Amino acid sequence: MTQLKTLLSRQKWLAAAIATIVLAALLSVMSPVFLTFSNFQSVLVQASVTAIMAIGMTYIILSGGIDISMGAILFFTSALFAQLMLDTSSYPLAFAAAISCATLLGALNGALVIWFRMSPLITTLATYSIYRGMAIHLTGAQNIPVPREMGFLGNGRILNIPVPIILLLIIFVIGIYLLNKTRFGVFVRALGNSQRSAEETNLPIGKVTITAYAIGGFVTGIAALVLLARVGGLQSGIGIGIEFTVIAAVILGGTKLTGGSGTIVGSVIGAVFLVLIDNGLNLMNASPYIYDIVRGGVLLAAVVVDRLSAYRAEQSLRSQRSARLRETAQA
Amino acid sequence: MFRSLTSAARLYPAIPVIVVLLVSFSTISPYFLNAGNVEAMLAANSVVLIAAVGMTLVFLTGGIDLSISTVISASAVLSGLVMAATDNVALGVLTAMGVGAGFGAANGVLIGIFGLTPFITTMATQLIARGIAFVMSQGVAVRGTPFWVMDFGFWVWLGIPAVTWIAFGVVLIGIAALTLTTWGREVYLVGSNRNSARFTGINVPQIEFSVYFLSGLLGGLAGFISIANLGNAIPGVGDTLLLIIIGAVVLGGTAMEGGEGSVLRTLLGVALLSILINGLNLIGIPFYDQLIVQGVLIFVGTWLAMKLSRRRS
Amino acid sequence: MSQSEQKPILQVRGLSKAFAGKTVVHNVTFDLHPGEIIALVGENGAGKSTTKNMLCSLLAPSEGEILVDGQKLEPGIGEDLGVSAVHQELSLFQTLTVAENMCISRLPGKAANVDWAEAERIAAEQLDFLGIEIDPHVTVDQLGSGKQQVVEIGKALLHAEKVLILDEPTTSLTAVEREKLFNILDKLKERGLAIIFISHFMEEIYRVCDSYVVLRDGEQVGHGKLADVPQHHLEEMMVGRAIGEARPDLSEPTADEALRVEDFENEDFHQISLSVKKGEILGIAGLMGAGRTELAEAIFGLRPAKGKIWVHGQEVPGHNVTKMKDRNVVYVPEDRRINGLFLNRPVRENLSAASILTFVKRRLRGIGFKGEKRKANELAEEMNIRIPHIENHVSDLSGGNQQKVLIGRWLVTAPEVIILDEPTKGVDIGAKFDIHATIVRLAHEGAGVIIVSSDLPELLNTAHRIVVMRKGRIAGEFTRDQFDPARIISVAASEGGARDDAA
Amino acid sequence: GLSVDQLFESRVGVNNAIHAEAEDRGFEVIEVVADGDAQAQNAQIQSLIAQEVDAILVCAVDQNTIERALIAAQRAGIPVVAYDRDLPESRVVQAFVGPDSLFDGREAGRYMAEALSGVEGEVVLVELIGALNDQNGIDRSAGWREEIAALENVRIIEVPTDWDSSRALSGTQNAFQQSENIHGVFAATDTHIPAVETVLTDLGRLVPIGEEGHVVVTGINGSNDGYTATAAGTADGIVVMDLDTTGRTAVALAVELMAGNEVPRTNVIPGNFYTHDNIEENAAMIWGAP
Ligand SMILES: Nc1ncnc2c1ncn2[C@@H]1O[C@H](COP(=O)(O)OP(=O)(O)OP(=O)(O)O)[C@@H](O)[C@H]1O
Ligand SMILES: Nc1ncnc2c1ncn2[C@@H]1O[C@H](COP(=O)(O)OP(=O)(O)OP(=O)(O)O)[C@@H](O)[C@H]1O
Ligand SMILES: [Mg+2]
Ligand SMILES: [Mg+2]
Repeated sequence: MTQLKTLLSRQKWLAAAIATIVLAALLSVMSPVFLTFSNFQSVLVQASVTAIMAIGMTYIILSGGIDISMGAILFFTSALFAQLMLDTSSYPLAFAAAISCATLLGALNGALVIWFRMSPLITTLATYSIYRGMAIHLTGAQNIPVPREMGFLGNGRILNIPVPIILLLIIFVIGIYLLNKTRFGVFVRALGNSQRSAEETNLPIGKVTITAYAIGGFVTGIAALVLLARVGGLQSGIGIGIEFTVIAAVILGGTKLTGGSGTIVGSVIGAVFLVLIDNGLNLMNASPYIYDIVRGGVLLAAVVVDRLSAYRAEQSLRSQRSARLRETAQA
Repeated sequence: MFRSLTSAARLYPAIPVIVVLLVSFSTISPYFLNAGNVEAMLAANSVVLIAAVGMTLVFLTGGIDLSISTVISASAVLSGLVMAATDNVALGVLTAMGVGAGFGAANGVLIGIFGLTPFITTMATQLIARGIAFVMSQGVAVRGTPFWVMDFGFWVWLGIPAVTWIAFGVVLIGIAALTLTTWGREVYLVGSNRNSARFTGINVPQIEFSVYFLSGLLGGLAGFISIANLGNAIPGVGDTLLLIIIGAVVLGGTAMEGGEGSVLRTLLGVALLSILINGLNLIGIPFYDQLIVQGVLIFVGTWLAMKLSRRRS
Repeated sequence: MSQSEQKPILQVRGLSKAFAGKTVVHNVTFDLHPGEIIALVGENGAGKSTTKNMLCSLLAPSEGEILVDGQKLEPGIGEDLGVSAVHQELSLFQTLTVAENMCISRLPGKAANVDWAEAERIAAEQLDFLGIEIDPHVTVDQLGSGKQQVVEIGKALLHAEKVLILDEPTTSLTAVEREKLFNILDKLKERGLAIIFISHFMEEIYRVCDSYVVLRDGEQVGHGKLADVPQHHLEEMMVGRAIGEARPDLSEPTADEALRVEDFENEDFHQISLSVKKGEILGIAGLMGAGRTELAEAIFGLRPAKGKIWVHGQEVPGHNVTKMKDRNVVYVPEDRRINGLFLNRPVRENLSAASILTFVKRRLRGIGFKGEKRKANELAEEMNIRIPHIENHVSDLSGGNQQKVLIGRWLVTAPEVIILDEPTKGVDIGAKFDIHATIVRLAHEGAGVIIVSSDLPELLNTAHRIVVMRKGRIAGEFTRDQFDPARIISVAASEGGARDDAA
Repeated sequence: GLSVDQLFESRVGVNNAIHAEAEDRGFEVIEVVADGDAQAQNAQIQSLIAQEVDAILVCAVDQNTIERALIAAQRAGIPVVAYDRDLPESRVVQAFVGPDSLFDGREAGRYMAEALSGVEGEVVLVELIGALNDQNGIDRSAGWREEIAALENVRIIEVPTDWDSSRALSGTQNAFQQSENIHGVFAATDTHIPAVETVLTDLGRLVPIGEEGHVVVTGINGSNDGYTATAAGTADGIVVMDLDTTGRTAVALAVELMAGNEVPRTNVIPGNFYTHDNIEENAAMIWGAP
């Protein structure tokens, strides 16, 4: 038990995992279909877009930044892809353009933050407006359908596993590797710890920051294509506002908003948690008016659980230490 | 004279940007300084200004209040319902402020006293407030606002609408409270370094509680003002305001990290943003290109502001 | 004399630096040879850290040039040329592990596949060399500030191939660890490393250094062999005037008790009972991690603890910070940047922070800050705080001046019991003298004083009585006539010293 | 002066018609977009008044909260025409032109009720509701429900979408998890139909009309999404709004008002219901058709 508590204080994402399990247990009592395999799969598919983006956002937040413009990048990327498909019908061109454009827009955020030494919040607030304007400018607020076979990205299956889940898994594995096994990963975590120390240690702050934001852009590009494929076509304003859900997923997963500590696993769990709330509400056929209230309530419960578990873990660490102290005193 | 002008520009870097915008817009569009246009601009931004003062307080302690936008909606709806039922304006004001204060207090207790993270906590209360606004109104505008309230929205004194005077009043009180009282000083100190504040014997939970409480209270007031502006209470009134409020505060030069900024700066930030949006509308460029120009100007404005204030120290 | 015939490894020529038009370092010129340790000394704000920053290529000089082994030092390439530094304010990453921190600028393995096992081995080896037991797996935020300083030193040593710069490396170390460090420096010197050593402790300088450079207000006012200058002469060069023998007169304590704690206990200390009389100065000595800071914080109500506490003979039930402050008990924390100062606020606000209500004249209680500026200016002058303007942010001050701001803040509250934790950390000799004088004056005026310090001479100099803590317990007590540095250290260090880390 | 609540496909369709008609008649159009913010729309209308426009065409963010600004227009003697979204309570608006959302909803509902009248036992339907604060969305749902009531044993799963396709998507997905035998889906906007298709594909239930296991899908709007799905037979039918006529009528009404003539207060342009069988031959009538 005490070991569990110690673990809790170290691995901050465990709290989110526990909250998710508790919520899942509750839902399975309330709704008989909750615990079916197909619902499980469906929840994961629904979470995939947020989760993929949350992985990218984790890098950005870890490095001490934030990206409010992610939703706008998603919108612009989708618009660009749909428009290019409409105009040229060339998949390679559209894919390459969309993904590289998303990466570039992300990198641009990072570059602006670094070059102009501006707060990430205001920078990405500004680019949010710019990217969104660019997207509407591009399409004139029209809906653009995408070809049917695009649907493969949204609901195709490989080895009977839905493609979005596969994509999520791939990005998840790469994400974890990048963060824990590469030089870049350590630099990201270091940067979020202390900008001053990073300067004094001569870390390549500019490169690391720009890369972190570029990763955020890149995964947003992938998420955009998945979402586009699932929704079936471009809609004006698609993705706008999703950044708050993504940030919430990351923070719920135990990443500090100020940077420096956090995990990819946590962010993915956070995304699943958020989807579970809606899944439960849909399954229970709840009145549409109370959705937000329940969402808010559950979110609140999750932070309280998180806080309580941190508190308990701290307490147990304390009692362990004082016990050790008393032992040496007697010796 | 020139020196004091330049030093003001350094302290309040938004000022030169505002001056440039004012001059260029009024040259390009003859309607820009038209009384009707100015009045409309002032009235429409009073809600944002009041809420932004609340957000400034929270930012100064290093927190964030995402719920302020939908607290505006919830208090507007509930106040609208009460006024429709009783036809009593005073009761309506009380309800609006009460609802705002209630949400503020909830945020304050959760964040200040229990130490929850502001971002997620206020995101949760944001959803709850939004839900309440929609449940209570069943999604549609609450009608039956007493005539007096709507009429109040029309009052203009010295060329400035009454609702804007109220917002200015809030700004003045905010400035006074922050610069003249011990409480204000402690708000800055807590934001500058929570640990140091605790070690200095400042009651950190109390200060944090107070800023979220006030932010909620101001959200409530803003909700009521929105009824006066619009004539009716609608459940979605605050939804679109969050980014504008945050943008205005940050644009004014109050940092989200805490300890730095002021209400006066926020006033300038709101002024800058609203002049920008209004002017772009008048010039007649399409909506989406306005978004792009807005973004660029927000960035350039903040950057210039930062340049100027950096040179000061 | 073979050194000066050798080619110098570091040549500093006419180095100057100005911030916003104000020159803080001017025309510094010296050579450094392999195997030489040079002391860079000067008062707080003299420009030592700024010089260091230029030498390790963090700051670009306004004028002058630096040659490392004949190669010109360009911004950002210090480490590539084999220059590395221990910074005054630690530059560690709190949530990274010790190994990650130590190896971060030169990670073993490929960029895309870091060899963590190797990194841990390197870190462990280095820590072993430094003779301290730290688990390379733990994150740095779990270490005390002393151990953090050791990690920082280890990190710098890993990359110092030619030149190592140490900026006040011993401020968080106790006598035992200091001695360990000096032995290591001796070894490194034999290996031919050139070292620049910045410190305010004269004994240390004479213990480890060969030559010196003295800065005063950014000017280089002296340079030569240490063996040629007596200590008082060096001090005079730094301060620019003759300074007297720093031995303050201690008054006799009264019989009244100012503060008393009984059976204090929590997870960091065990069964602590002690008391201070009015007019008495009680020193608390101990190794790092002995629990002194925790005890001091608990007494001031910042940490939960079981036990009883009396102030002026009256018990304080359920004591907390507010209650202690109301009874004129104050605490000056150890880590000024983390727990003390408001770095992005003006000096004025930092000085008045603890006593806003009494600091200024008010017509209406709680409204207006009339006279705050004047009083802050007076206080700054009284404390000899060097600032261009009272409205400057505290972060613009040099370390020692920051410390004075912190102490000044609490002194204006007219404390009756004052607990100081490492009060002269990073403070120059002149300022230290001032602070000691202030402490002694407070005792004269009847305050009870507790000083927690790792600087033993400081305690020997100012305390009436010294209590030694070891592993959270009181291990010994010495009255003034029993003072004996060797015995105090042995009581503090017996049974192998510090607590384990990795809780 | 053209005051728009928000930009999306069908709104842009009407706006284009307004621009075209106004140009034909030699007027200049000043277009302002409130981006969903009622306060902003108020301010924008007042600045249109300040610019002394000849007439104001307005699609309100919220029908009940625009009166203030419109009263100012009335005082300035500027005629006001509401389009797309009616302002029934307004004392200022002199004419309205737009869809009859109740009617449109009924059309879609009647078809679905007939198509499913033969089903034995409980009929389970998914209703993708528009934004909870949009009268058109509310009316479409209400009209649909009126006709659905003809079915005896019916259960409706409500899915709020806020006009957002990704929410429609996950909502539909969850609805299908909840109930195995769903017989029909009603989309308050047919732009959600591709999302419904995605879910049906996921479950392997995307069966064309007339075959066993077909899920009845109807929607309202007339977008390309709806057209394509109906033409392909995965959706049964859509109610198509006549955007061009709406826009042109709006301008025509404004011109009449400017000339001081009387015009009818309410001018509804009901939608036309097209099914799989007749949609392709009527493609010219459908604004979203390619
Ligand atoms: N970034 C900066 N901007 C402006 N002034 C600065 C800056 N950094 C340092 N200074 C000023 O330069 C002078 C020298 O500071 P420095 O830190 O080099 O002193 P120091 O000799 O290291 O003092 P200490 O012994 O207290 O550490 C001080 O007066 C300080 O206020
Ligand atoms: N073994 C340990 N486990 C956990 N935390 C520790 C340990 N040792 C020290 N700390 C923490 O590190 C901080 C400062 O420790 P540090 O080693 O600097 O103590 P010190 O000030 O040198 O000695 P003392 O504790 O005697 O004052 C304290 O907050 C303490 O809680
Ligand atoms: Mg220094
Ligand atoms: Mg200590």
